Amino acid sequence: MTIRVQFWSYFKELTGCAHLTEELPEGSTVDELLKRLHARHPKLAAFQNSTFIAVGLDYQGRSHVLRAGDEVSLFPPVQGG
Amino acid sequence: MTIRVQFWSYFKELTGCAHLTEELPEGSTVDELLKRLHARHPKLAAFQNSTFIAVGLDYQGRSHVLRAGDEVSLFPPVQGG
Amino acid sequence: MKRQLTLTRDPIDEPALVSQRALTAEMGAAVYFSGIVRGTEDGATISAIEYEAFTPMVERQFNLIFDQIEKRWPVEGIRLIHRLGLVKVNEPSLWVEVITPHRAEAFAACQFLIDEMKKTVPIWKKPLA
Amino acid sequence: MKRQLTLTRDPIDEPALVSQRALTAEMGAAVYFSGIVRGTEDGATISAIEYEAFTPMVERQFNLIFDQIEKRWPVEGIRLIHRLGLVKVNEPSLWVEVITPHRAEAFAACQFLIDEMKKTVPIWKKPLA
Repeated sequence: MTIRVQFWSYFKELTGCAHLTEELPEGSTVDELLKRLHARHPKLAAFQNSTFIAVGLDYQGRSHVLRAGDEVSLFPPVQGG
Repeated sequence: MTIRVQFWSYFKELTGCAHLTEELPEGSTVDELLKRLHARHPKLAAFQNSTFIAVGLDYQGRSHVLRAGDEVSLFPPVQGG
Repeated sequence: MKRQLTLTRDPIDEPALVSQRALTAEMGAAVYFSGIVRGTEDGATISAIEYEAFTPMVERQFNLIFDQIEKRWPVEGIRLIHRLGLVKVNEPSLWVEVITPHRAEAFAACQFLIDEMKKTVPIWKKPLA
Repeated sequence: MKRQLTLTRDPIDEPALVSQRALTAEMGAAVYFSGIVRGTEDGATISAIEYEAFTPMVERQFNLIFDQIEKRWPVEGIRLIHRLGLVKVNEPSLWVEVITPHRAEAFAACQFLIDEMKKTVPIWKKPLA
């Protein structure tokens, strides 16, 4: 299945990328997606304890099961105001 | 000594008076002034547990010793805002 | 700490007051409180409130509160306006501005100011039907 | 509860917003917070902050916070404006209005809103020298 990934704030600079698409086996979790991205982007892996994850417009944990067409957003702590 | 007394808010209606002057012996306290006023104005006496007392522009307790020329203000709980 | 205290019988022009805000580059938070006359008082419908004040003591007591705020929080400036006389329903009777570096202290100081005002500042109100 | 949420690249016109306030006769308190860009960030002098947002998620997350506020406090209306893009030092990046019957709930809801925003609303800032 195809998953679209968006990076925000300085995660775009860490990965050199604003969005990408990833092909994953059906039933993959956020954690499996992250492992794949971290392997490819060690600079992103270094921030894994301060990575916020959203699927669509809602926050999700790493065990969340992805579905075809999901849009996953990865970003550092938010700083509004 | 002469003490000037001001009433505020509905204390003016209770006493029928906005201000008055009172002659008291030197060294009299706020308490002595109040006793005299309460004897004259029983409706004011009924509010003695919710009477705020200021001498000049500062709050004082009943044991405060008055001085000639002092201006004593008596009023109900404040309600600004 | 800059202090501006106004007691007035005129309506409070909040937009004009906001447009006159002055602050240094170290300040990051402005908290405003507008206290508005409500249409009921103790369950009865009213049209206005009449405010009476012992003006010099109001000034004295507000300044004592400002002294305490100045000791407790890094406030750059407070502006406070309280109306006297007749204030109609839906109009503000009180307007407060507190300017600080960060938001927590602006909220704390503004709430402290109003709480203390309601204990010590000699202003009284009379609801009008 | 009335909700008005605006994300904008234009300056926040606080006086105009205040002059557009609408409230019913049961409301007695309006609390405003203006979050202003300060001239220093982590000790360094800056000239502006650039704000980036994941806009649809910002709207979603603010509405989740508004839902919580609606359950907890008797708020009649919230208006919130957050700027995006470049905001110069001394200009507000955030403006919030909370209208309630009494002041305690207006202060509580306004602080809750900003505290929660800083945990969940996907907006990021980049200080500019």
